[in-house]
Amino acid sequence: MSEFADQLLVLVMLINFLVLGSSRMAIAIRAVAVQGVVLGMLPAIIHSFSWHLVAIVIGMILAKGVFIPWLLFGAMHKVQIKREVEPFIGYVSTLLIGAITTALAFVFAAKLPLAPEHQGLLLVPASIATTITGFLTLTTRRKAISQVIGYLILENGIFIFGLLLTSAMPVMVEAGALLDLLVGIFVMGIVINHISNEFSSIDTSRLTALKE
Amino acid sequence: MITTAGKPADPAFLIITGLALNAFSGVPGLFLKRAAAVGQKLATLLAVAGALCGLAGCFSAIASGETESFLINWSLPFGPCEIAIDPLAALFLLSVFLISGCCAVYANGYWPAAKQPATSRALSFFIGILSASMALLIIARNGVFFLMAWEVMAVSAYFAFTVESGKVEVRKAGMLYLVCTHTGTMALFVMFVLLRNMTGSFLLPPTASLSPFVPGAALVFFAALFGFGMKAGIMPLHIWLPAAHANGPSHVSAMMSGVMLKMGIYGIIRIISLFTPVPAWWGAVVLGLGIFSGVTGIVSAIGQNDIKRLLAYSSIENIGIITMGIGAALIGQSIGNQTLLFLGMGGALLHVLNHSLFKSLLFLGSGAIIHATGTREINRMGGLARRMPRTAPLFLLGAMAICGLPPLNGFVSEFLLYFGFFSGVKESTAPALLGMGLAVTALALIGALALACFVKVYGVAFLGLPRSAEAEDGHESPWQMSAAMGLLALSCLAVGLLPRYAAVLVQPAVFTLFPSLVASGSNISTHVPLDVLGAIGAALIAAAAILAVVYHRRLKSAPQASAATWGCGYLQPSARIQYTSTSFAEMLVRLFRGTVRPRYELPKISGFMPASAGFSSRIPDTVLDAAILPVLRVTGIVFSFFRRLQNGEQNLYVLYIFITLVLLLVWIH
Amino acid sequence: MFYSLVLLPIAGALLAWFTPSNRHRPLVLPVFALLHLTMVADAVISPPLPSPGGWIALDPIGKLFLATITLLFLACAFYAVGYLSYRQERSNRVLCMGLLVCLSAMTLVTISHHLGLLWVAIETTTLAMAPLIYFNRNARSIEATWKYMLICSVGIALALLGLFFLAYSTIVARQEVTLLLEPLIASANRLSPAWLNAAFIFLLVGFGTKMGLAPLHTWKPDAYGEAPGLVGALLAGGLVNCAFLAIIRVYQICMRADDTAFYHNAMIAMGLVSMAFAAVFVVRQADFKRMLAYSSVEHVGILAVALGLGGDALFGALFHVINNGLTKGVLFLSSGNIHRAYGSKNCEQVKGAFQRVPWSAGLFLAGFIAITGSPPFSPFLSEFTIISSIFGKGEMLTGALFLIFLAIIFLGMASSVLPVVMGKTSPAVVKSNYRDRLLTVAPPLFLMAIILMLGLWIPAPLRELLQQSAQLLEVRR
Amino acid sequence: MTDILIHLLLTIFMPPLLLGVIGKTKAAFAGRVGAPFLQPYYDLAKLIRKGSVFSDTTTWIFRAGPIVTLAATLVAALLIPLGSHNSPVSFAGDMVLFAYLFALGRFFTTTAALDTGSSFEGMGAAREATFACLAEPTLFFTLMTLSRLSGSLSLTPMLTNLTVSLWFRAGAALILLVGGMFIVLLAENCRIPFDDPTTHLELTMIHEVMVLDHSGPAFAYILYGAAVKLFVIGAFFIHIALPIKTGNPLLDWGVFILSMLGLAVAIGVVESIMARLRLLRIPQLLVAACILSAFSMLLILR
Repeated sequence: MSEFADQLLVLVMLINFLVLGSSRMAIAIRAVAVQGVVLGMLPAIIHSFSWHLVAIVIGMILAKGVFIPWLLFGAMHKVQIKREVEPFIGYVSTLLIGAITTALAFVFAAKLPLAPEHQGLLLVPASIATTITGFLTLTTRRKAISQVIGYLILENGIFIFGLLLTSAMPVMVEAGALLDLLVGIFVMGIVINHISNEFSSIDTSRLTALKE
Repeated sequence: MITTAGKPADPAFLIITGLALNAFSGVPGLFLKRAAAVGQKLATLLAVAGALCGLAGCFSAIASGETESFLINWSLPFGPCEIAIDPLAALFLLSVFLISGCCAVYANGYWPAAKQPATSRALSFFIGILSASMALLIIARNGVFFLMAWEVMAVSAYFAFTVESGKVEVRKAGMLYLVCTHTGTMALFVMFVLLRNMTGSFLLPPTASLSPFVPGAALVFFAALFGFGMKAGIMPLHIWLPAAHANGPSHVSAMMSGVMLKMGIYGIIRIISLFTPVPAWWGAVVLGLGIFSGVTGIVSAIGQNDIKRLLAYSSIENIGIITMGIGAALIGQSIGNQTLLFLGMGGALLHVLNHSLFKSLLFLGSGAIIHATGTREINRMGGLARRMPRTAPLFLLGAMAICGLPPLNGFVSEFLLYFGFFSGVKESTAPALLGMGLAVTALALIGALALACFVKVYGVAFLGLPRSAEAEDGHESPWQMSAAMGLLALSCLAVGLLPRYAAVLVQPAVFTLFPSLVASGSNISTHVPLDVLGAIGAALIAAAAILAVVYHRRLKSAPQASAATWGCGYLQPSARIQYTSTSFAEMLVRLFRGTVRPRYELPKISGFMPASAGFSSRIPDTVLDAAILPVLRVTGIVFSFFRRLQNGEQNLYVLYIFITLVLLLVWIH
Repeated sequence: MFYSLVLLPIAGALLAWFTPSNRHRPLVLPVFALLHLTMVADAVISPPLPSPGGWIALDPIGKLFLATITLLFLACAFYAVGYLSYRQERSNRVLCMGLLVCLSAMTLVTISHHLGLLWVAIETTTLAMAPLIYFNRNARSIEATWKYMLICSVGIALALLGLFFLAYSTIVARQEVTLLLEPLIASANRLSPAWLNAAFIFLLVGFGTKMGLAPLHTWKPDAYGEAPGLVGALLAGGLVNCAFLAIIRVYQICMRADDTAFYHNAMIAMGLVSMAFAAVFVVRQADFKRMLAYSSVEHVGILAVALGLGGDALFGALFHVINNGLTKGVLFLSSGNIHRAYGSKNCEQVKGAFQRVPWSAGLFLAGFIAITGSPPFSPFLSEFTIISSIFGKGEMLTGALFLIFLAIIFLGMASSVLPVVMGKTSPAVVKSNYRDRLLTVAPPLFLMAIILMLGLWIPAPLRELLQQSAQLLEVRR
Repeated sequence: MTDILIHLLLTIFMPPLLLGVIGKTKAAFAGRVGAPFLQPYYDLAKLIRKGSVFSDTTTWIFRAGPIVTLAATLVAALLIPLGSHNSPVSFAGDMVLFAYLFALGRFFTTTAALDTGSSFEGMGAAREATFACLAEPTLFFTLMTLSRLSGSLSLTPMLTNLTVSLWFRAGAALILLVGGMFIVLLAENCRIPFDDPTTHLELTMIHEVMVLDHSGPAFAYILYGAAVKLFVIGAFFIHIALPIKTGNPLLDWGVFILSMLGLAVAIGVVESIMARLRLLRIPQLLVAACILSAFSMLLILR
C-alpha cells in the first residue's frame, strides 16, 4: 500500500511545481483542486478502515476538490483576472528555488529522528516540500487568488504531516480543524470579493495603503 | 492601616495630617464647577492648614532628633512597607510644607479662579497632589512605595506646569520633561532592584549598613546619580529643566525649582547614607559633577533673557553647589577630615533649605513681574521698582540671598561650604587637596558670576526706565502674592541673621546621615563661629543704618534738586539706549562662549537708506542642542530606515514569518 | 457548567442574529456579557470539576485569563451599545454576532486543556474577528482584514503543524499519543527532544503570529488601526491574551523537558525583538490607533520576556496579562471616541481632544500613563516586578535593552498622545457633533478604575490566584 | 585695647591720605607741584556739605548704593589685621566674609548705577561685574595659599604669620603671589592700568562711570569708600609683600604706616609710567593674575 501512497505523494510534489511554474490562474486552481483530492484519498490508503476515516476522506474531497475551486473560480471570473502578471520573482526562478527546496526537504527529512515505522516513507519530505512551496507562492505572487492558492498548498503540506498521526488525533479536533480551515478559506473568498469591489482589482500589491 | 497609631501631638501624626490635607486640598474644587473661586479659597485654606500642621510636625521631629517608623500593611507583592520620619526627612519636609503653603496663598493673586476657572481647578488639584507626593516619597522607606510616590510627583508636576497646554512651547517643554523624568525613573527602577539584590528586601536598609565595595554597589551609586540627578537637574542631565521652569505658572515653577529638584538631592543623600563610608572616588565624582553644574549652570544663566529660564539655570547652579557640598563631605568622610564632613554635608543641607527659600521667592517674584507686564523677556522690562514698590525690595532680597551676600541666608550656607573646603585645603594631601582647591575656586567663580547675573536681572527689570509699553503699564500685584513673597523673604533674613538656629535645624540631619559623628561630641556650631557671623550681619545692618541716618541728615541740610539722568551730553536719551539684559551679559557670554554658544541673528544691512532691521540673540542649551537633539535626529533617521520593513507588502510579511521560523530552527540546530 | 460558559454566548449570538431591529440588537451584548460575568464569577470562586477525559478544566491560569476576558468584554459590550447607537446607518448584525462568538471561543480557549481543542478555539476567534475588522467597509478596512486573515491563517496553520510535531514527539518516544495537557506535562521529559523543539518553534511562531510578536506582528497595526475601537480593545486585550495563553500551555509542557535553556532564550529573544520593533515604529507614528497597535506589540514582547525569564517574572507576566488587557481596553475605547469626534486618527489633525471630548481625552491620557508603567496604576506593578526580576537574575544586558526600549517607546508614545490630548484644535479640522456620552465613557472609566485599584491594592484572592498560577509555570524538579 | 583703637583710627582717618600720596607722586612724575597731601580730606568735607541732584529715574536703591557699599567696606576693615597687630574682629572663616563683603559692595554699586537708566552707567556696571568674576578666583587662590602656609582659617593668623624668613624659603611662590595680588589690588581699586580714577571720560571707565550721577554727600561716601577699600586691600597686600616685624608694637604701627605710604607711592609710580589698557586686554591681565596665584598655590602645596 505504501508504494501507492508514495506515488501519490510524488504526484503532489509535481503539482507543487505546476503551481509554481504556471502563470495561468485557472491551471493553478485546478492543480490545487487535484492536489486536494489526492490528499483526500491518501488517508484511505494508509490507514485501515474506520468511519472516522470515511468522514475525513469525504470531507476533504468535497471541500478541497469541489467547494474551494468553485469559490476561487467564482472570484476569478468576477474580477476578470486570468493570469499572474508580474510576480516578485520570475517563474523560472521560483521553479528553481522550488526544486532546490524540495531536494533540501529530502535531505532534511532523512536526518529527522522518525519513528521506525515511518522510516523511508515519502510523507515527511513531501510535507516539508509542500509547505515550503506554499510559502514560496505566498511570498512571490501578487494576486490575492494566488495567495489563497499558496495558503492552500501550505495547508496541504501540513495535512500530509498530519497523516502520520491520524490515529492520534481525536475526530472532534480533526473535524474542527478541517472546518476552521474551510471557513478560513471561505472568509478569504469573501474578502477577495470585497477587495475586487473596492479596488476593481485583486492585485495585493495595490493593498499597500497601510504601512509603517 | 498604620499599625502603630500616633498621638495627636506626634510629629508623624502632624506630618501625615499635613500631607493628607495637602493631597486633598484641590479635591473640593473639582466638584465646585460653578464656584471656582470658592474652590480655590478652600484649597488655599486646606493647603495652609496642611502646611502649618506639617511644619509643626517637622520642627518637633527635628527637635526630638529621633526616628519614628511605622509599618504599613499593604497588599502589594513587594514585602512590607515602611514609612519613617527622621530629622533628615523632616528637614526636606520643611521646605515642602513651607513652599507649598506659600504657593497656595500666592495662587489666589496670581492665578485667580475668577479669571481662569478651569485651569485654576486643575492647578490647585495637581499642586496639592504634587506636594503630598513629595512629602510621601520623603517618608517612604520601601523602594516600590518610594517609586510610586516619585512617579506621582513627576506626573502631577507635569500636569501642573502644563495647564496652559494650548501653547506650543508649553507642550514642548512638557514633552521634554516627561521623557526625561521617565528615563530617570527607569534608572531608579534599576537602582532599587539592585539594592534589593543586596539586601534581599525592598525596604531601605538602616543607615550605614551596606558595604560600598561589594559588586553592584557602584552600579547602585551610578544609577542613583543618574536617576536622581535627572530630577535634581545636575548637568548634563538638566536638559528638561529650563524649558519646564520657564513655561509653567510661576508658583508651579517655584514648587518645582524650590522643592521638587531637592527630591533628587534627597534621593542621592539617602541612598549614599545607606552605605558604610564610601570610597573617595564616589565623593570625587559627586564633587566633579557639582563643580561642573555649578559653573556651567551660572554661565548659561547669565546669557538668558527670559527671566524664568535664567532662574532655572541658576537653579542648576545651586544644585551644583549643593552637590559640591555632598561630594566634599564624602571625600571628608573617606580621608577622615571631620570638619569637611560636617560642613560639607551641613552646608549642602542648609543650602537645600536656603535655595528653596530664595529660589521660590525669586520665582514668585518673576511671577509678579509677569503678572504685571505679561512678558518674561527681561529686555522688555525696566522701571518696575517704581511701579511695584512691594515686589521690588522683596525680589532684591531674594537676589542678594542667591548671590550669597551677607547678611542673608545664602551667605550662611556658602560660608559653611567654604569653611569646609578651606579646612580640606588646609589639612589634606594631594588628590583631596586638589579637589578642595578646585571647589573653592569654583565656588568663588560661581559667586562672582551669580552676582553679575542677578545684578543684571534686578537692574534691568526693576531699575531704569521701562523699555516697553507693557513695562510702562506694570502694576503692583495683589496682596496675596506679596504676602507669600514677604514670608519667604523674612525667612531668608532670619536664617541669615540667626545662623545658629538654622544650624540647629540641619544638625540632627547630619547626625542621622553619619551616626558615628554623634560620638564626636562636636556639632556645626563648634566648628564654625556662627554666632559671630550673625553678629557681624547685625553689625553690618547697624553700620548701614547709621550711615543712612547721617546721609539723611546731610541731605536735609543742603539743597536738593532733581533732573534727568545725565546723558553725557546726549540730548535726547530714550529708554531704548539703556543697557539691556543682552548687552549687560555680552562680555561674560563672550568670555565663556566655548560653553554657552550664543546664536546671533544679525540684521542684513545693505544699500543706502536700509530699512529698519532687528538683531536678536539667543543662548540655546548647549547639552540639549549640541548633543541630545542631534543624537535623536540621527536615531530618527535610522528608525525611518527600519520602518521600511513594514511597507504594506503582504508578501514580505509572509516572508518574515518564514525567516523567523528558519532562524529559530537554525538556532536550535 | 463548562458547556454553558461556552454555549451561553453562542445562544446570545443566535439571538442577536435573529433580532430584527438594528436599534435593539446591541442590547443583547450587555445582557449576555453580564450573564457571562456572573457565571464566570461563579466558576472562578468554585471551579467545576474537570470534564471526563480532562479536556476541559479551569486551572488558576485559566481563571485569570477568563476573568480578564469577561471583564473586558463587559466593558466592550456596554460600549458597543453606545457606539452602535451612533452608527445606526450600518447593520450591526454581524458585529453583534461576531462579538459573542468571539467571546464563546475565547472562553473555550481559557478552559480547554486539550491543545487541539485550544487550537480550534483560537482559530475560531481569528475567523470571528475578521468581519468585525471590516465593520467600516472601506478600502482601508478591507485591506486590513485581508492582511489579518492571511497572516493569521498562515500563523495558525504553522501552529497546527507544531501541534502535529508535538503529537509526533509522543509517537517517537513511544508514549501515549495525546494532546492533552496534563499527560504531556507528565511525560515531557521523556518526549523526543528534537520534535519537541520543533514543536515549540512552530507553536511559538504560530501562536506568536496571533499574539503579535515581532516580526510576526505585521497584521496588527493594520487591523487595530482600521477596526472600530471596541474591536481593537477585544483584539488587544482578548485575542492577544488567548494566544499568549496558548503559548503558556506549550511552555508548561516544554518547561518539564530536560534542557529548557533554548525555550527561555528563544522567548526572551522574541520578546526583545518585539520591543525593538515597537520602539522603532512607535516613534513618529502619525496614526494614534496604529501607535496603540505597536504598544500592543511592545507589551506582548514584555510578556514574552517575562515568561522566558521565569521565576519571579512569572508573577509579573501573569499580572501583566490582566493589566495590559484592561489598559488596552481603556486606550482603544477612548481612542475610538476621539477618532469619532474628529473623523480622523491622524495626529496631525487630531489635536486638543480635551476640548471636544474631555472625558475620553482624559481617559486616553490616563491610559497612556498607565500603559507606560507609571504608578499608581497596576501596569507599573507588573512591569516593575518583571524589571526587578530581570535585574535580580543579573541579566544586565537584557535589562538594559528592556529599559532602553521602554524609554524609546515612552518617548514615541508621549510625542503622539500628548498633542492629541492637550494641544489646540486647529480650525481647519471638521467640526463634529460627537460628544462624550455615558455609554461610551463609562466602560473605559470602569476599566480605568479597576486598573487604579489594582495599582494600589491587590485583593488577597487575586494575589493568591496569581501565585498559584505562577507556581504552575514554575519548574519543579 | 590700644591696638584696636589705633586700628580704628587708622582705618577711619588714613585712607584719604593714600589718595593724596598717589596724587602727589603722579604730580611729581609730571613735574607739577600737585595738590596738597590732604586734598582728598578737603574734597570729602566739601562734598558732604554740598547739595544733591537726583535723576528722576532713580529709586531708593540709588541712595542706598553708596551707604551699603561704605558700610560693607568698613566692616571688612575690621577683619583685616594691620601690620603685625591682630584685627579687632577675628574668627575662623572671616576671610570668606571679607571677600563677600566686597561682593556686597559691588552688588550695590552696580545696581545703583543701573538705577539711573543711563547707558554709560549700565556699561560700567557690566564691566565691573564681569571683571570681578575674573578677579575673585585670584583672591581665593591667595587665601588658600595663605591658609595652607599658616595652617589657619582666619585672616589674622594667616597674614600675621607671614615673615621675612618665609621669603627666603618660598620666595618664588611669594613673588608670584605678590604679582597676582598686586594686579587684583589695582583692578579692585580701579587704578591704572584698569581704570583711570581721574578722568571722567565715559567710554573708557569702569568704576568712575558708575558714579556719574551721584552727587553731594553720596559722592563723598563713594570717594571715601573707595579710599577705605584701597586701604584695606593695600593692608592685605602689604602683609604678603613686606612681612616685616620688629616685635615692638608701636614700632610695628610705624612700619605699617610707612609701608602703606610706600604702597601708595608705588601705585602712583605705576599710574605715572603706564597707560590705561585697552578694555579687551583687561580680562587677559586678570586671567594672568589668576594663573600666577594658582601657580604660586601649586608651588606652596606641592
